[in-house]
Amino acid sequence: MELIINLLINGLATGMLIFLLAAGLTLIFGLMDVLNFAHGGLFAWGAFSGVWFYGLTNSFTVAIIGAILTGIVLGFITEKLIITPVYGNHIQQILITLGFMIVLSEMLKVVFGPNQIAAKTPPLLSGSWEIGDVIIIKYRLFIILVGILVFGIFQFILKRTKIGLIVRAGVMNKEMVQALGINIKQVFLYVFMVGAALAALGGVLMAPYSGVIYAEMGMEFAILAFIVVVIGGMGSFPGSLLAAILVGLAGSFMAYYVPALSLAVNMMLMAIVLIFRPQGLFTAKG
Amino acid sequence: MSILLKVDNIHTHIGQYHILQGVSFEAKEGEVSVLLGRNGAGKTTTLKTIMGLTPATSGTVTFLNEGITKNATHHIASNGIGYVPEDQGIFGALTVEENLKVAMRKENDAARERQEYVLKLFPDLKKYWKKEGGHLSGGQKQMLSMARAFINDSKLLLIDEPSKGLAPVVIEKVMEAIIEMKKQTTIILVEQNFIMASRIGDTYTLIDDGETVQSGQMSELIQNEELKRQYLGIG
Amino acid sequence: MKLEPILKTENLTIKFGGQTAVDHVNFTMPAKHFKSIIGPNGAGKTTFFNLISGELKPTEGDVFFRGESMAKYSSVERTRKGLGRSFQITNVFPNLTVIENVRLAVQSKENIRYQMFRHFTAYKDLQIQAEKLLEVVLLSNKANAIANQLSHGEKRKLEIAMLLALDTEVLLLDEPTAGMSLEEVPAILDVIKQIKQTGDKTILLIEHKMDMIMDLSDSIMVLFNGRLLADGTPKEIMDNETVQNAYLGGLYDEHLA
Amino acid sequence: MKTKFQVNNGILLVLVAALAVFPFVSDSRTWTILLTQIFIFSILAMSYDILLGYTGIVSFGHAMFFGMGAYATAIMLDHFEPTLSVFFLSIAVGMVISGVISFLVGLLTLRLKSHFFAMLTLAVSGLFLVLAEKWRTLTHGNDGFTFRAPEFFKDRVMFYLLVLACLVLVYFLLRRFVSSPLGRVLIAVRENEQRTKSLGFQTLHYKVIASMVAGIVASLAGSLYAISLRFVNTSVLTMDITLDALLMTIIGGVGTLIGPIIGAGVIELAQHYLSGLAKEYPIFERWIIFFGIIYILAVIFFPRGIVGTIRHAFWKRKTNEPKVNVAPKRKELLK
Repeated sequence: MELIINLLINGLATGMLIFLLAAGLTLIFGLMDVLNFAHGGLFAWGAFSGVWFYGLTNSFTVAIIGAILTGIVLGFITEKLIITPVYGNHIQQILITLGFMIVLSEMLKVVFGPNQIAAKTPPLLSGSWEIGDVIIIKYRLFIILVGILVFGIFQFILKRTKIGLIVRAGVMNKEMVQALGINIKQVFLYVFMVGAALAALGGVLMAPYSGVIYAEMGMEFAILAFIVVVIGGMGSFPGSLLAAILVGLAGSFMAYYVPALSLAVNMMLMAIVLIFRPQGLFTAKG
Repeated sequence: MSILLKVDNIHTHIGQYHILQGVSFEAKEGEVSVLLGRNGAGKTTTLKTIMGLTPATSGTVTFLNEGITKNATHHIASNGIGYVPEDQGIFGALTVEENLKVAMRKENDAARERQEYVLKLFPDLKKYWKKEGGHLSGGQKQMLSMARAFINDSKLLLIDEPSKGLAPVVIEKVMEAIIEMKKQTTIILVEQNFIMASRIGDTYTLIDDGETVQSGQMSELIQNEELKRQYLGIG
Repeated sequence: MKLEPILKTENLTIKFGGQTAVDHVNFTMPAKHFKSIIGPNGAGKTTFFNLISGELKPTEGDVFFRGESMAKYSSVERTRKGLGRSFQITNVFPNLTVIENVRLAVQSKENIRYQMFRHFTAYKDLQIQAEKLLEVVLLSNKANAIANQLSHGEKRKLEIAMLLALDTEVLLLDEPTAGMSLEEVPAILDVIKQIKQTGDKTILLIEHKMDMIMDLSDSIMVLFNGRLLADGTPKEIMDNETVQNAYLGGLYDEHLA
Repeated sequence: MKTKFQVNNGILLVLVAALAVFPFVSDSRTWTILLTQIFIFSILAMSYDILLGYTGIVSFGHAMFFGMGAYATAIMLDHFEPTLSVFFLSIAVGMVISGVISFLVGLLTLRLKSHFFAMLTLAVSGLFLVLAEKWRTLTHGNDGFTFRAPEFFKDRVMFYLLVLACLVLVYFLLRRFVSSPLGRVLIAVRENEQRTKSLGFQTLHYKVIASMVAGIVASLAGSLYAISLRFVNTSVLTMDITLDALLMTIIGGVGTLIGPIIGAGVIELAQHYLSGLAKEYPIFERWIIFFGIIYILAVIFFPRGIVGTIRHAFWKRKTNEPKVNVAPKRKELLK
């Protein structure tokens, strides 16, 4: 029983991290029709900058804020420099964002050195609680809570605020949103920056969770996020949460019971979804 | 009456196609100007060009004595031009309320007043206030789209074929609404249904093959059998 | 002798959301017949074509070609069976030459599909057929031009050449003169007349220019609000009051309400 | 008078002859090895061009076919006697496996839009990478293993000549392939898939065939690569290989076949010199950044690549006539 609970918590925590990455990806895809292959690079930058800020100030709060700011700045640069020139051309988008992914992850090595870096868990969040036989690692619970919080905030923004309404309307019909007097390009930029910030947040939270960070982690997690976005339905926000949890749990249980298949199971999940339900489990309504 | 919008010899390319090849006309304040012409003549593109959705490659569009040819769509809209596209452009997953809310740029008393006004004009919208736009009937979508364009302080409405695909009874309702809205604002209407066009239009502009062929008072066109036969396939 | 209909629809219907774009249309046409479809904007003409050619699946009803139900065939299979269509929007291969555009279509008709070892220029016959077709549509002088450098009217001609290359028994022509400048229209008319005169094609044409179809068509059918309003000889249609009203947009009475 | 075709072939023939005698006139071992490497990656890049340049498909999983060839050859030479016939057999085995896998993957995924396809190929090749890492009994995982190459290749020059022969053969076969009736349909798919369908071509079949041909040729490149190193590890399955192919194809010129060969030369040489420079300036250890930047700039500003740009310039000069045809005013006609 305690094993199941541990695997569950583990899977949920991983799922939430993937969700943070996938949420931005799916928003950007849904609104801008851009598949950002560089998204994982922003995640890795969040992790590295967060660890760097943490080392500097010894405050995890500063680390999180620093990572989010890094994400916002990189998001701004990416949208202006990389995405804007290739709106509407899918093949170019795919090619160029992948190229930028490489630049981002190589730049990490230039700035922070080519080696793995150890990441510490902040003292307040390290350790665990024991409830009977069940050991609950504090940090994992923290990640889950942050994930739920982020999901809640975003659901609120999307459903209840004017800007959320505009984003949802933009997903359905960009031209019409402009014809109602809204600067959709501005909205694109903000959404991209927010997506990048979410990815960076995922990165900084990931660092103490895995203990080490390395440049390639961006690509590894991006693949998981792609899988999640496909399974959840491109452009669907709740879909990406559900799929992220699914992938997180599948990974966690498989890693314990059938370790050889742990990565493969996600790919198979995606392949099955793509073949039988190419639009994903949820669809962003249009 | 003053000229609200002036379109002067606009040419528009979409991709490699030269769609508009010289469209000119004027819309006077308080009037309904109708763009006529057969399928593919360039009427819809003319509206889109005014809106900045397919910007003109040459020629000028002047609105309130200000050149808006190269302006971004959202600027043009916030300057006071409302757009009702051919497919109505309803946000399907948003409710009627939300559709109107997205459009409302300033939530002040004036806007609320206008909202009250359109809800009186289209009581159906009030009835289906919480219904998703995608589940409305064709006529209701048309009404919602018109309400949405009107709700801001739009000095000019561009309405693209409001009668398209609607049942005759509904067309009648839409027509009445346009006649009512005319009291408050200026309208440019694309319409292929000539009976409808001739009943509400003050002036007409005949477009064919992307070019203005003839403009004038609607009453003149009603008499001109030759023109109607040649360009509208009627008479 | 009664001619066996080559093309037939039974209760053909399609709904988009709440709207019925094509509403229980029943029509038949005999082989080698020339029929035009008219109707105001949004009457469902192009949608009707899409249903026949298989680009869209009907909500209800079926299309029959030579008595065979087409329901299970995709648009590709229908083309191969003999239902060829042209598009309202010009739809060619933009960066290939004119002759290559046509040759691809000829290649499809000749069923040369998966041959991957011989050079394509070795297929002299394809080239000759393609050149002949360019002659038919009066485009020989542009054979080596890149397709996207053609004028709009020339592209429409190219489109027709590609359709002819498929050598299908039925030709579905969707407004071949749409968006064309006035002086280009007669050339297209000539092309269509030439095809008609060879007498071995069944042609279904969507067109707005009434004067153009009057003397070409054997019969005319009128669509209005997705419904088949009338079907008859050009003269019958011209004299039909309901049609007049529909075109004038004055139909508020019991005819359709 | 000689046709353009004959002139081009003549130039190619001279070039090939020069390359063939090169190892006999130069005793630079470095150059022999470097050129061998360029030839191998030329084959890989050409195979990628079939996908990207001729059919208009972006695959991020091309490395898996390269890896399959490499592993097929390495494993077979390791398990059996390292003879020439085993070597050739292993090439065939790699090609068959690649053909079957690309057929299955293609059939399942090529129906999807470009986004999904690119993502899915990334995922599937990731799966093969994991498989190779976990199936240690066969692959020795990430550490890889060395193996003995056939006696015949002890002499680097022999191997050089074999690879050159393969390159020439593949080039001519692929050139014939793309200019066959089937190849024309591939180009049609790239230009306008919808239209190709409406002409009655089953475009999915063509895309599957293209991905099979690309996969099989990539597998050959992988087999040769394994021999050139006499070592294999999971790096042959990584994204880097796909990126190399992508970069070479784009820099050289998509849809030209000869472009990817030039691209392979440029990239391999640059890589060679930049990693040389890295000894003095550490920033060049990260030379891949420069490639990334060049690649991004190329996608935006130089999408035709080297060969494409040259050809376009020539073509433009030849047809230097005003393209805009002024539509006659029809007002006159009305009067």
